[in-house]
Amino acid sequence: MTKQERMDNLNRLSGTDVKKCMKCGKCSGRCPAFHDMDIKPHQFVSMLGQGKIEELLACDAIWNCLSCMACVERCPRGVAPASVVEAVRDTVVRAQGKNGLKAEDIPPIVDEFIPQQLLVSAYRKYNK
Amino acid sequence: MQRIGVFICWCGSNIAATVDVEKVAEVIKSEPGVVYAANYQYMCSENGQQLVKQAIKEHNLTGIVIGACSPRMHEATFRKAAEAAGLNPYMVEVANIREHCSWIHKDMEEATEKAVILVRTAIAKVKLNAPLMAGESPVVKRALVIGGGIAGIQAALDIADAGFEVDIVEKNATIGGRMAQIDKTFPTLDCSACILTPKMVDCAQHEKIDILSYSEVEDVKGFVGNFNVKIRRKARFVDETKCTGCKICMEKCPSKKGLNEFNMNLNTRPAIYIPFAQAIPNVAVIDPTQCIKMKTGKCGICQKFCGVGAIDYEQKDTFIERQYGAIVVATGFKPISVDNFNEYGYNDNKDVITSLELERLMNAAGPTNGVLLRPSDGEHPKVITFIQCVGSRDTSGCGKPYCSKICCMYTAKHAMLIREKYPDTEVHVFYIDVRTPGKNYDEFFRRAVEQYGVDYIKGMVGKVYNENGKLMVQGSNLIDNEQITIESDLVVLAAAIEPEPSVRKIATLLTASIDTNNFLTESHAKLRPVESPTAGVYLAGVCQGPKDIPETVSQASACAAKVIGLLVKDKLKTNPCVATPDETMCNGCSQCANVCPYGAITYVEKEFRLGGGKTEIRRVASVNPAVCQGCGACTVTCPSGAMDLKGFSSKQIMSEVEAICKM
Amino acid sequence: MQDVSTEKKEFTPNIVAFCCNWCSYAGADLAGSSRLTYPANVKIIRVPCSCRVNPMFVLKAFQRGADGVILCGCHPGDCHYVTGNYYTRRRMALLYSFLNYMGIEKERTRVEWVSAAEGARFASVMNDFVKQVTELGENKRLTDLRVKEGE
Amino acid sequence: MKEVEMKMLERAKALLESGEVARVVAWKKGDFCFDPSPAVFESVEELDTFVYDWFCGANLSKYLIQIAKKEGKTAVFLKPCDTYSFNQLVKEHRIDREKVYVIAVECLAKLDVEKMKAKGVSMIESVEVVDKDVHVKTAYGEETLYKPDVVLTKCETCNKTHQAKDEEIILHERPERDVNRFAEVEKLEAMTEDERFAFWRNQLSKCIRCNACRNVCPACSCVKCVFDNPASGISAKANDDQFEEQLFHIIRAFHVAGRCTDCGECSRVCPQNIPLHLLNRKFIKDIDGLYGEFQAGETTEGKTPLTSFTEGDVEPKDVFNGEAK
Repeated sequence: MTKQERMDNLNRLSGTDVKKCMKCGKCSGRCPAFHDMDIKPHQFVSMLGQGKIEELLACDAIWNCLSCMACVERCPRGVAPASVVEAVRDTVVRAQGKNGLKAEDIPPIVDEFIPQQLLVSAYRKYNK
Repeated sequence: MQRIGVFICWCGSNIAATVDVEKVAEVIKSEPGVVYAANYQYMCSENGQQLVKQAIKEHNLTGIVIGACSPRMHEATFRKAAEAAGLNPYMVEVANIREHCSWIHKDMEEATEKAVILVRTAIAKVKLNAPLMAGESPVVKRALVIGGGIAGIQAALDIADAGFEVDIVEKNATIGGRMAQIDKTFPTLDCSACILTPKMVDCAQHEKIDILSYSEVEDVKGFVGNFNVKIRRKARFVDETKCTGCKICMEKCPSKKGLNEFNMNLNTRPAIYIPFAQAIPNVAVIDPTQCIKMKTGKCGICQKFCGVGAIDYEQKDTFIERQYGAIVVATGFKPISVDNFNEYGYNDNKDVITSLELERLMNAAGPTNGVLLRPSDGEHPKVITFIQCVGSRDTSGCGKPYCSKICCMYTAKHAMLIREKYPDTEVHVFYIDVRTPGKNYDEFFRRAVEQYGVDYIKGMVGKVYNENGKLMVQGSNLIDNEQITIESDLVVLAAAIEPEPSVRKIATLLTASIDTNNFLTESHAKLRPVESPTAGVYLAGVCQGPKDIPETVSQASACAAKVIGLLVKDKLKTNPCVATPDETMCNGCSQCANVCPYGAITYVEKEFRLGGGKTEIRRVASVNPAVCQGCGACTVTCPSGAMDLKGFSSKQIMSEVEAICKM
Repeated sequence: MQDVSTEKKEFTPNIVAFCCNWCSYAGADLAGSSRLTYPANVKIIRVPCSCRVNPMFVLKAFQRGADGVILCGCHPGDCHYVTGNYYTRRRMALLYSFLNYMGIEKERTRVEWVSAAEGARFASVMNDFVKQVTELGENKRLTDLRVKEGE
Repeated sequence: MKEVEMKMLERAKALLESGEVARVVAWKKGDFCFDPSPAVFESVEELDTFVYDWFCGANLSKYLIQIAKKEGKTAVFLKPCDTYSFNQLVKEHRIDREKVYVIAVECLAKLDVEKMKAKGVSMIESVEVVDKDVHVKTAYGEETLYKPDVVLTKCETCNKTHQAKDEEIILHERPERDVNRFAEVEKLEAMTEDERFAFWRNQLSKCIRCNACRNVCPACSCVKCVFDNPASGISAKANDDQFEEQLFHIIRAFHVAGRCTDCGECSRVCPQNIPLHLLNRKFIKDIDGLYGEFQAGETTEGKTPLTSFTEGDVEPKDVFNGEAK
């Protein structure tokens, strides 16, 4: 796949238009996992726009993103940074070709303290 | 019998090089109805025009066709020439054989053939032309200004200074508008009241200006030069002619819980009040929702104490009707509600305020007498964080998609003033972009940073929350690529501004167009920026788009110039190429009025003869020729074909089509 | 094959272009002032606004032997009369769709927005439209509608 | 239907007797059982010929343009589809709503005698409908037809409900059906240009310019029709000029676009059985698809799709790029 194709692919997967970003940084301003992300939410949007695909695919932030969607909720321009994160992560997971988390893995780890959001998020994250 | 004269121009070699002009004239000579055909080097020259005039007289021509350059160039020239020779100027048609023929074609034969067709087409049209007369309508030499803010005040003063009567209709109890609420103005930091209130006084004292405060426009009829406006004078329960503004009523009024709108509801006022010390007119008004007398029937204290007997609890709304030649809309703006932005916690924390509220907190006449104290506990805030672009540039649906334009500058102003007055205060500003186009604007902003040490942080705030009585402002610092949390005592939101909502009703009354953001649309974004597409209606201030005080004042003066230019005329010449209905065919179905952008079409009941001595009354369309601009939208909408456009009638256009297609 | 293509080349379509006075007619003027070329078989009728163009005019043109009809106006939002071309846009979208429903080739009809500054675009639009109609050949359908089957 | 007819007659009598209305617009008996015709009743005596049966398909709303102008109030019986035309005429100020008393009557789909004849039924003496069976008594005996086969074309895909009423006489509610009134339009759209052209050439070549479609159409109610007006540039006598001949139907369809309520009267009265409603329905379908669902005659106020717009409307060139369909 050419770089352009991969870029197009990520854009399509994310379903968001990174060109709409006005670089205000509100997404990163609210991100609860900000300090654990090596690439920050606003950088995801900017780097996809610039085609820095390699860096994105190699980052740790895709695993640290909580998928809480706070950035999506806050964005004044209707851009969805979390969807970009997710698109990158999906690309990585698909390249690995396996499901990281199967439905049957979930019941054993469920206890009363685990928030529903975490399970949804984990399933989003580790499954292709 | 039609006697058409045709004149083919060479335009030097511009036409003659590719079009055989002599041949064109020769061929056209034998067209039915053509009695004269000539060609000449430069038809638009003095000699060329002379040729036209002479031919009209000598050959008794009923219509002429000029085969020359674009009618956009010289149609007016030849119309004048025709008129000078005694031919109605609208009996002239121009065939564009230069821009649409000689200049775009290389082949002489082809171009000549096309030129003949173009001239024939013009002949076909001119045969159906009718002599048209420009109508006249009188001009009422009085202007109406809707809105008594700085825009309305400036426009009114300028118009009145030129010697014309002006009425200002202001919906509030006093003129002054938003500018009266502002503490200082950028970039000079002079006191807003000090520069505004003298102008308010000028208005009150000007013999040509009539201030109709506490009034609203109820209905508008008529058209440019001749508007008939119905104005509602709301009951203020105080006789304006008697009240001296002594304020004894305010002191004595036992109901003091009404929220003070002028102070952005930050404190309270009595039920009978004068909005602020310099109000014009300096006359009290009673808030019937707070007045004990009006709610329970008991009290009447103000009436008892009023030395001039101005209080009248029974007062009712009254209506007046006045005629105006021109109308200036200057309805202004309001800050948007920030309820949509939970993340900033405006509704949960008293110390999260909007910028306009801060203006009042810093104003010497404000609720804190100009001492900056935070609303929750009256303490001096030590750390103040400003958040810009709250609801501006927001396409998510919560805010407004446009830039509010003034926030960058007033935030810099606030930051600077605070740092100057309270040097021990820390001031942070979260910004996306700092926009400072304007004379001395960027210098002003840089002063805030460099001289006053205001901390500008490139980034946006994601959340404001309360932790142990401190406002935690969490946001991003994009330059340092970090997320920061600032412990603040006061948070100020630079809320977007939007047109004053009542402008929608006004726009409807005036048939003035309005955009999706409720800003009034100007006639041309560059060349007619202060005129509404509706003739005789002019736009000043934020009702047309976000702008600051200097721009508002410029626009208001521009409006005034336009209004004066209109009012000095005794009569207006109207475009004769207007729509006219054939009443005998009109269904009265209203379709045409639905598409008319100018509101030129109304309906009247008329009696028609049916034959056999019978008559019937039908509803038929009536076009006001002073308002119609001649677009023709109505002609196509009309199902019966009753509506037609003078100068571009259906028959004329069809005959052009036929002439072109006849090969 | 050879015959058909030469025959097509000889055919020069007759095109009627309705242009609004404020944008497209001025755009056509600019095309001329810029000495751009487009075929001579395009003939322009000036109307105050594209919204003045009655569907009857379009039909009349076809009936009288026009092979293509193009309607040009200001870009939506730039109408001199504020809203005229918005009505044009709806009317013509519906009319052209309807004509196509009647079996009239959709390539014969077109609406283009050309501003007073777009002289080059005016010329290229006309070149393109003429080419398109030339490929289509003579307009027979709108003059033929009532000829009975088999004739 | 007999019960409904009796109730209607009762009301008509009462209204005329009390003087509440000066006249009643309804249907009167024809020479045969299958040809009732619209009529104005001004006295109780005249009501002898009153009828309301399975053949009363005519839309009475257009008659009100003239009749309702007369002194006093006019009562009218309107079927669901007729009320749309009525509202549209009120919207266009052709009928003064205040002067009309609308009695909504049930319809349950009307029969098409031509379709019955085509089924081989002739010399019809009377008709009785029970559910989906049409029991026909003829001079030759009795026959039963399947009702959906013999209803008027306009009734086949009708789902309309009353949009205007001052009172109602409805004894049987008609269930909502799952019908696609655009099915035939879609069929045509799916054809090639050549096929469509051939289809319409075939159909329109049958036109004899009798003007029946125009005369019955409630939207075609101009004080003076463009086709009758020499100044319009398109008028001419039938067969005089090709243009008018060929394009009469196109222009007529365009003139009523956005105003046509799809009452189907044009096709019902066409002596040549040209499916004229398919012209109007194309406009309706395009309008629905391009500018949002719009049903003319639902209200008596507001603009039509052709007298309104949005800034983001589809571009004419994109109509063919799949956005329309």
